[in-house]
Amino acid sequence: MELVFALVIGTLTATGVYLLLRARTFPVVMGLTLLSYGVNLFLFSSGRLATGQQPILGSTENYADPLPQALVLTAIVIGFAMTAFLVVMSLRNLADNDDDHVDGKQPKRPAEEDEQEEEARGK
Amino acid sequence: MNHWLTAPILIPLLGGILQTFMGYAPMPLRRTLAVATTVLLVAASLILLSMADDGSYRVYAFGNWQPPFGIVLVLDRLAAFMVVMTSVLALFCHLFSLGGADEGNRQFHTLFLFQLMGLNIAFLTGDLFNLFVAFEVLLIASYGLLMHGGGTARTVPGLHYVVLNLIGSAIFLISVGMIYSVTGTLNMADLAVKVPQVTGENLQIVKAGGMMLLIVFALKAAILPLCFWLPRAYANATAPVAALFAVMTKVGIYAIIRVYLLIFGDNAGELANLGMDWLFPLALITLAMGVIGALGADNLRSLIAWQVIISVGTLLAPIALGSREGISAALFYMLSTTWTVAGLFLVATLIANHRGSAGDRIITAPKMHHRTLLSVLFLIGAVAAAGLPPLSGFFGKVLILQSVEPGTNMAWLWSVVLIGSFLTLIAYSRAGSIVFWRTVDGHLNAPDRLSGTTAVAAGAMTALSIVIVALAGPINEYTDATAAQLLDPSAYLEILKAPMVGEDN
Amino acid sequence: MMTIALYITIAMVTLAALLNMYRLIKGPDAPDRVLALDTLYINAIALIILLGITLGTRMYLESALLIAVMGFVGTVAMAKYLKRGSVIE
Amino acid sequence: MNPFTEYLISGLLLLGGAFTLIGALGLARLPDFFTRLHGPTKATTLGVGAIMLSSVFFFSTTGEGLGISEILITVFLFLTAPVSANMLAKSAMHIGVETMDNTQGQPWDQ
Amino acid sequence: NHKQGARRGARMALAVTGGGGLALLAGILIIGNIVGSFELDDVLAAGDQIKAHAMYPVALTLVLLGAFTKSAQFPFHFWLPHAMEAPTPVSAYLHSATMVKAGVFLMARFYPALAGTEQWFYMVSFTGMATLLLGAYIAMFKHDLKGLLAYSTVSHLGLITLLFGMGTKLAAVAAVFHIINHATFKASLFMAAGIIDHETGTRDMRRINGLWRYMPHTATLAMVAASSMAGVPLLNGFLSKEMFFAESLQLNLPGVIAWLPPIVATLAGIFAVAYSARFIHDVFFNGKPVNLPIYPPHEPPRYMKIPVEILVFACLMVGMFPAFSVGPLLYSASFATLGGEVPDYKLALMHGFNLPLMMSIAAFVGGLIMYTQRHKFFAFHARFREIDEKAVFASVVSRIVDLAHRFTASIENGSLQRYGMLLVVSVIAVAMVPLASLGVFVGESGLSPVDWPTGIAAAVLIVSALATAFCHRERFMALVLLSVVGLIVALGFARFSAPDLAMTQLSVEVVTIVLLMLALYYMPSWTPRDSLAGRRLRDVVLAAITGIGMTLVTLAMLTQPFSSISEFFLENSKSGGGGTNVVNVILVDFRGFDTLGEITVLAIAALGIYALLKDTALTPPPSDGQGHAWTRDAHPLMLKQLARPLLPLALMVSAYIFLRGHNLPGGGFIAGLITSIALLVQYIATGLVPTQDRIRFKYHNVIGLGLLFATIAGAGSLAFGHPFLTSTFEYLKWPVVGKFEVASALIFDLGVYLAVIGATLLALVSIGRLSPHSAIRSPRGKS
Amino acid sequence: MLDRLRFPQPWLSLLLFVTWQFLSDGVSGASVVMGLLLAWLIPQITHGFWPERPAFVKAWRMPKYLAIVLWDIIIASFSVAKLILSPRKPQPVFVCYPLQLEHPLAISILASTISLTPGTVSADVSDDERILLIHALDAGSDQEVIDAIHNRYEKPLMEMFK
Ligand code: NA
Ligand code: NA
Repeated sequence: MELVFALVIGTLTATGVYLLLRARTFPVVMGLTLLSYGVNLFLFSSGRLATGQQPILGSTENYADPLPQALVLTAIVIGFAMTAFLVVMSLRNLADNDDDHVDGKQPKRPAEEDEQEEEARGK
Repeated sequence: MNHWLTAPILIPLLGGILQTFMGYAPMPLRRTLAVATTVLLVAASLILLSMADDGSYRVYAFGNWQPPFGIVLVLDRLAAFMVVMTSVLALFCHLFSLGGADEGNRQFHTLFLFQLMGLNIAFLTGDLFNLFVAFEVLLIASYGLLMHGGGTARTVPGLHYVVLNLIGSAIFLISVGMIYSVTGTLNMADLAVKVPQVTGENLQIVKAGGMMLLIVFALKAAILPLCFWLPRAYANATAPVAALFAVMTKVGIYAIIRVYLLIFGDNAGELANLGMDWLFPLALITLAMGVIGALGADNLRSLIAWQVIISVGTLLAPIALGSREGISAALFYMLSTTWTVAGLFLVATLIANHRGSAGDRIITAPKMHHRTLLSVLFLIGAVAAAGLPPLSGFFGKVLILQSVEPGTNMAWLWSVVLIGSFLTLIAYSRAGSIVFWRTVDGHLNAPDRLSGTTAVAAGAMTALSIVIVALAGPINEYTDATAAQLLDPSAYLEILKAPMVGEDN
Repeated sequence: MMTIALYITIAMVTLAALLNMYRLIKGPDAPDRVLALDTLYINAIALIILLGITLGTRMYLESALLIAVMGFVGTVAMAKYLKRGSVIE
Repeated sequence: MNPFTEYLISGLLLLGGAFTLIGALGLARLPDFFTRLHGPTKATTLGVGAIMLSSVFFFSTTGEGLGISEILITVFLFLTAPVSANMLAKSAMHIGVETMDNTQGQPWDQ
Repeated sequence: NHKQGARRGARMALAVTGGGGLALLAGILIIGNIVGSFELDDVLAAGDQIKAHAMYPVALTLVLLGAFTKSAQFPFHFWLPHAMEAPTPVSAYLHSATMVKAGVFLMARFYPALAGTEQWFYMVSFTGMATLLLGAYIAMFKHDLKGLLAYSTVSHLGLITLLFGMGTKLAAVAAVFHIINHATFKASLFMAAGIIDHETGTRDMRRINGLWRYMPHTATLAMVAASSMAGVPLLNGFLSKEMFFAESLQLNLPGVIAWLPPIVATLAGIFAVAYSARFIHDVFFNGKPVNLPIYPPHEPPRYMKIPVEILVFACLMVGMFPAFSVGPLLYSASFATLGGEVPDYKLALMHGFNLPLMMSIAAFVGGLIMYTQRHKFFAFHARFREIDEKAVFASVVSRIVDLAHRFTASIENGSLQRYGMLLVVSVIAVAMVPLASLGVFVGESGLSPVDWPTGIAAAVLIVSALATAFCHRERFMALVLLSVVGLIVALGFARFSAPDLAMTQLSVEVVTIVLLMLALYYMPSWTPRDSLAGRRLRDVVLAAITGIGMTLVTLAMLTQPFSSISEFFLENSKSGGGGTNVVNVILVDFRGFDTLGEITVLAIAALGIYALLKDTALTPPPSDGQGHAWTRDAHPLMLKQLARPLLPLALMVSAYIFLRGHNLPGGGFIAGLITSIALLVQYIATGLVPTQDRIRFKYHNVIGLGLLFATIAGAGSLAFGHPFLTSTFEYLKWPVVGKFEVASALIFDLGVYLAVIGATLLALVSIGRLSPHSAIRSPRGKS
Repeated sequence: MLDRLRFPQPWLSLLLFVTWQFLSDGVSGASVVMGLLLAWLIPQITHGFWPERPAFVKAWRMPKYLAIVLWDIIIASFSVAKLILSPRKPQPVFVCYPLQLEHPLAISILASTISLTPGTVSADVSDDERILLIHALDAGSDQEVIDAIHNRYEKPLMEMFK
């Protein structure tokens, strides 16, 4: 189980990082979301994994570590606030520079690929 | 329990709440209340300073829960020092903002006060996760402030700032997870107790966590290679915001001092002085990069923004070496550079406002208005920042140079700092002589008047570097005492035994 | 006896979830994907209930309740985006 | 737990599971969007409903009181499922998704 | 432009002296470190210790660097003359005798501590010689009076430096003596030059001629002083110069080098006589003035001449009765310089007919010849293009600046992804080492078995995550996949005993979907391919490394035995916090301060978003990604009808979740999100205007109220002398109602509830208001 | 001011009160008090969103209707299941159903019913709310579908909403 959990966290982090390194705001937003999923699960698991041991007194015999759960709850809320702000920032960026590109200069070559692609999608 | 400790947090919080209700209240009223809050904050912080000066640790346990279980505030010399430094800075920035910078959308004062709340939590908290929360509070407020004032220029730098800090927050959480997963605690004092006992594979986990934490703080402190978000962001922010942000990098530095002297200090066994060997060279490279940036800057504000990075490098080098004198010197220099740079940001904005279309770009332009006053202010700021006699920057640098033991480190530190200062001097004299002296014919249309508040605020902020010189003795004594206190964390651990209300102890 | 039934049910629901995933990734059109997601949410309700039964606790029922109350909002938002663009106007 | 309730619960569970699975099958197998729409809106909803019912019985026997939450859940499901379907159908028609060649009458063409 | 030239000169002077100052500072600090004290006396006393120290060469070099720059020694000689043209304040700062001589005094001061070594000798004396010669040479070709004097000063400073360099005690005395003499005659000459400038309006010797006729008195004074500068007997300049010649002969140097000092000294003497002669002849005789700006020149007013007279008188006195006049002063000065035992020296007009005298005579004759033949020399000198140091300096600086600018621009290139990459790489760099040594580590607790539903769910999550990254350019699809991930994460929380987290995750998930849908409306519906293949590969590698790292840490972490402070929370939750949902009790009580900060963050974010969008105008695309125009019906009938009964039911559910939160899964935050979503449905179903007309409050105030409740709930305990956020709870028993609990923490949670509602709705509605269809663009609306 | 105290939507309040009693485990003094409070408070907030009262005339017929629908749902599910599992391709039809109901609530109840019951999903309502577009999964002709729906669901609804 631990290995599965570790792999999940690893994947979330990896995909998150990859998207973070994309040149547009929207992938970055998605990347951050994935990353924070991974981070929250990681922080959560720092109290170890438990099944059916919800820290509600009287509902079971022994309880999972409640502290990481509280921390993650805080982290989720803050993460949500941050995501919302970031999304709005990228909207603002779109309004100001009518483009959501944030990677310095735009490269020339791939843009042409896009045109062909756009043809293709124009069904 | 001493309720004063909560003042630097509750005052701006309540002030901020008040502002949220005043969405459509008349501006004068809002301003009065907002500034009143900041004034109160300054008073409170001075009281804390006088308390902390007795060299003891004061604990405030929220919810009356014994540490390490509840969240505690801890007041020591360092915390008081940071709080005072910040609140004084904030007061002048706030006054400056009344010159019109706070107009536009009506959230400026709210965000400003919440920002102060976040900063003060960061300086006072004794809990690692609460430090994270504090960072988030001050960051989210700073995002808003950074974007304050509209205009398209600050959007992209702002976006960079936000994204990088969001990644930073993620790293922070991961580090907390790693450290908690081994030590099972979050209270800094308790961590200082538990970390030395860590062994085996757990050691590696904590080590990784500690190093990643250092990266987070390095990002906040803008150490190379994590400093590139700063120049454009600061250079494009509205004056009072940029000036207030002079303290933002210091938060990172504060965190490094606090965490790496307390938790990973000399007593941390296998993890003693974690990461400091990385920090010293990085600090010097940062300093060098800052100088290069300053030389290459094409407008005053980015010149000053790079000055921020120069200061960071100058500050962290002695801290990384970790000697008592070094830390004391660093703190002295921190006070000086923070206020000086803030003053320069304000002055630069005034200059920009009086040079017509040229703004603060370092190019020839028609003779500006109020040249004498502004050039004098800029001269004072520049001399203090570049570290020339007779202003505070000079003493700070001399203290830092003196603090190093002879050896390779000394050779490196000295050559980088001194050559750096020389080049900075060139950068400032070039900028100054072009902006003020190299004028072309033609005159600016519609000379905009220099409003009293802004001029006074900027002047006072700059004059602080003279005040520091005047008070150099006492200040240096205080920083010495602070360094001594920091290097003996055993007393800090006593807070774990602090009596709660209702316990006879 | 009941345990076996429980396991079989869990198996069936999990399999259902996989089939939803298949449709979600295959598409071909956006509405197909959203429909699949919506169904996945409903399957999630089932899974949570089954978890509760397996663990013999009611502590997770409200999570299911939450999905039931709010799950469709996501679907509605997506659907409205697809045809109208502006979700709130 | 007496055998009757156990049979009942097991039956409901299996029924629910089966319907959920069938709904998903429909979603996966049926040829076009509109035909797929039928699976989830009916089978899955009912399937989950059945599982709810089994849960109600189960917990009423384990003495944790009669669970209204499950009922509430089912109610919400039955309220919302048609609306989701309706919204999706609208968006599908707007996009003009491919339909089975033998479908009669495609109003949004007119 | 003359003024700007002057400013460049000033900047150059600033840079040179400033740089020198820093070097000096460094040197002094090193010395201080060696001696262990910055008291001058201690330093002077510890001479041998310093010279013995390993750092001595460095220290000496730095100090001399400072001294040389300040006293304009070669190769830093160029700034001094320019400094004289600098804007008044700067030149006043630089040109004051102290500043110019500071370097020399410095050498005088540190003489006992640093002098007497090989390094000292070679560095100082050779610099001195070079300066002496160069200054004298250039002085001769200056047409500007002040220029001539300035370079002569440079030359004399060189002379003094050379004397200090020789390292003999007598040389030091001579140096001190010459400092005094030079000060007197040079000061009088500068004043004379000032007078002439003032009276004729120019300093150009090509125009100033035959002033003898117009101002004989001034001329006399100037001529005497100039003669002293040339080293004419009976004048003070002669005496110290004799001493200097004598010392130049006393040096015991190996081989041919032994001849260098005397020859250089004589040559310099020749130039000195030549330029002094020029000062006298070219100014006061040599025909008639050439169109002076002020004509005819007169004697200056009396008061202008008095100081000159005094100084010239001093020259004469010292020249004729040295022992009587300057003796005491010289002795004390030498004493100070040498730090004790002053050698016995004789101050007399004549030391007999000896080699030094021969040198003087040679210099005198040679000088006169050179002056008479000056046209040849001028012609010769004219062959060399005179380099303008200012231009050189300026171009050097601008090159540096340009270089720095390009370097900075190349690194700080405004690419978010580069900065992000640097951050990721830094993390990898620092975490690599410990994690590598960790390797694939499975701790003592070992691995627990995987139940296959969880396994399948995990697999689905992994696939969805990868798919999200893979087809992120297809934005809508990526979003759908992303919400699958979110859903499974929520299920995971439930699976691993965290019901509160599951609920939180689910509700946040829904709100996030709505948020992203609102945003996507304005954004391109798909991402063009920006980055090149190489770049993508790099990112994949980085991502993979971080992923593997996280996997390893998690694995190690999860399989290690563990104990935490949480026992305390489990034990005290009911007794101390009055609740059985430990997570909730932690949130509102044990760590309530975190939660206060958390809702503050939420509030600030919402206010910031509101501020950010207040005056933002966005034009959405007229059609979707495939180019279908948007449909007309904004508010479908069925949704509208559903929204109505849904609201009260949802509100009830949220009340239910809120009230049970303290003891069972739930709480203020989740309840708040349910309410927000229920209201969001109203917005989606019926639109902004109608909904806002029916919601009778401003979200700002709701946020404020929320924060206020939370703060007050916390501050309530202050009244009872308990710290902030101390919770109290009571089990009351009322007649009808029966037994129930009231907890202050519940008020705190109410604050959370309100803050969440206010923040969520303010944020989302602010985005919604961007829509061109929405009637209310102004913030005056009810939010 | 007094009208703030009354229950603007009594039916709703009753519903809420009863539901609350179920939600809070067991009827107790506390739950009654709380239930009353909510039953009063929530409508205060929400009745603004529900301007015209739902025009029920014969509300008591609702349970019967719901029972029919529930039964049909079960049947529907089986038939759909059969169809899904059977290899043969279905014969889908789009039916334009002429509405006789006027009240929008009634219409959407009908539409929901249709979506939940045998082989039909209501895809759209025309802007003038006169025509309901239905997608039948497997039907012979339009008319069958229309008649079935009209007799089984629309009639009872028409009686309830006059
Ligand atoms: Na002449
Ligand atoms: Na509590």
